[in-house]
Amino acid sequence: MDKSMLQGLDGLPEEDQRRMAAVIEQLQVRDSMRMYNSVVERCFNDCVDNFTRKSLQKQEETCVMRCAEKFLKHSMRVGLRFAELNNLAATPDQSN
Amino acid sequence: MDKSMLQGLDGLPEEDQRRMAAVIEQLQVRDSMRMYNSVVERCFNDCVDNFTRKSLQKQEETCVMRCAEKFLKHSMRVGLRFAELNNLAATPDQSN
Amino acid sequence: MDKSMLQGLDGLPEEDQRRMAAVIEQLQVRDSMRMYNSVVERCFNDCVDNFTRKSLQKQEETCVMRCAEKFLKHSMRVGLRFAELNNLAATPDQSN
Amino acid sequence: MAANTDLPPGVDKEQVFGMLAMEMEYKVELFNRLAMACFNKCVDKRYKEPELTMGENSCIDRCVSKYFLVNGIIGQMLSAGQRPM
Amino acid sequence: MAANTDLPPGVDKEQVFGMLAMEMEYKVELFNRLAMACFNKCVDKRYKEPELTMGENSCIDRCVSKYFLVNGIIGQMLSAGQRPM
Amino acid sequence: MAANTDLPPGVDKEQVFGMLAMEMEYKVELFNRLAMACFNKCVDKRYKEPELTMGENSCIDRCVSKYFLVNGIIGQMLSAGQRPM
Repeated sequence: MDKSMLQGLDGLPEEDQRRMAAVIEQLQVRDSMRMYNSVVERCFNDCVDNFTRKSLQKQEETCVMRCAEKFLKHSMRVGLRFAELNNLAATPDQSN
Repeated sequence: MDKSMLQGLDGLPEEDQRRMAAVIEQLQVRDSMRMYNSVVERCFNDCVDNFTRKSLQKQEETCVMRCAEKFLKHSMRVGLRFAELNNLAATPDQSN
Repeated sequence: MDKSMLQGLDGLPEEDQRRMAAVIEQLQVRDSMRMYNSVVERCFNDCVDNFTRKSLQKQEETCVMRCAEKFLKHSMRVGLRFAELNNLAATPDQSN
Repeated sequence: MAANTDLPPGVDKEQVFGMLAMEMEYKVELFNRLAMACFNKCVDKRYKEPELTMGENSCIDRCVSKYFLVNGIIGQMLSAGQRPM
Repeated sequence: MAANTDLPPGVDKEQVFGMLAMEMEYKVELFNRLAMACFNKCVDKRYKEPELTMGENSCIDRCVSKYFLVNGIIGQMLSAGQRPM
Repeated sequence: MAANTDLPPGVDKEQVFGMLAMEMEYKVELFNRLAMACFNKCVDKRYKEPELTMGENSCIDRCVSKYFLVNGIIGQMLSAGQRPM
């Protein structure tokens, strides 16, 4: 979730901004949790396919670490592009 | 979401019905949002596969519009059938 | 959802424990609902593929019942293993 | 899952609200999963035209009907077994 | 979907909060679905290295752009038709 | 992600409730995704019988174990890097 989602709060009185910030923080925590759960799910599904033992094999572990690393870098890049386009769309004069 | 979900509220006093209606409206708004996000996801996934340029090609655009149109018509039809069967199931004497 | 999720509540006063228990119960109800919806979705998707009639064929019905049975047994087994590992992870001295 | 609005004296009204809200949520989710399943089973993903064909329309009607039947079978199994999920 | 914070006198503040919270939720979901779609379309699932390649990076940039365009097209269709979803 | 119930004086009780509720929600989601993943990896979708076979059962046990290990590896990576997600 990015900062650009806070736009539109400037007009509100301070107390309301605080309240809104709390709502946003809750959404962010929930969102991080989901992100965390979804990277685990994704990397498990893509990297682990052998169930003859209950411990991870070396190459599964390597795969999981690269997968998570890539996933996070991907999320950050998408976040940057998303914020740019989202800000663009939020500027009324350029919205069409 | 359809009207038939409101059944069972008739017994409540007016103020409670209003409160319940507010809960329902919130669910409906959230549901429309999800529906909107899911039609976009679906039509993007089914229609866009070329990433050599950052703008949409003509045939991708056509595909997206047909896809969204079909998706909405599908949702409406499912909604009608759903309501019929849901009402049937809610009539106690015919529920077995 | 299993009992082991209740750990960490012991330190709270009784009234707060009750409040927390209510939150947990709500999560459990919502979770059962989702589980129910997801077993229906899964077994429908895996077992029903013929849409020339609007009633279920005998072998579809058999497939659905076995699927649901397996799904529930699977969930219970996963629940047991999950609780074991979750309790292990929650014991601070053994967490590394 | 039917809501009971004829309350016996001691029952908390908040609980009833909670149950009704849960039931709505349940039906919304049922609808969404059903709609997704029937779209996948019935609609041609090449999107050659914006209209649903006759074949797609009757497939959808049967699909909704069958989804409800599956829902009912599994519901009965669960309430018969009284298994907690 | 733009939030209006210049309230006309009679409008309930709680409703505005509700709408703002909804809009956040909408954007979080949009972001999550977009991220998932672009990961599927652009990233090599063999994970030979922990870095995104140049090809993957430019695919991601174009993917985000195209997703927004699809979002816009469908948004216009819906608001033009005024169809309730 | 461990909840701390020994509160230092200034800490808001509401926040603790919020955190505990979040942690429950996190575990419910972890459980659901894990269960789905292991069903997909381990259970034969032809449903020839209503019982889990011995092979399926031991696959499930190992699958849950491996899922926890993956969860742990990624958790360590994230807390080591201190990257905000």
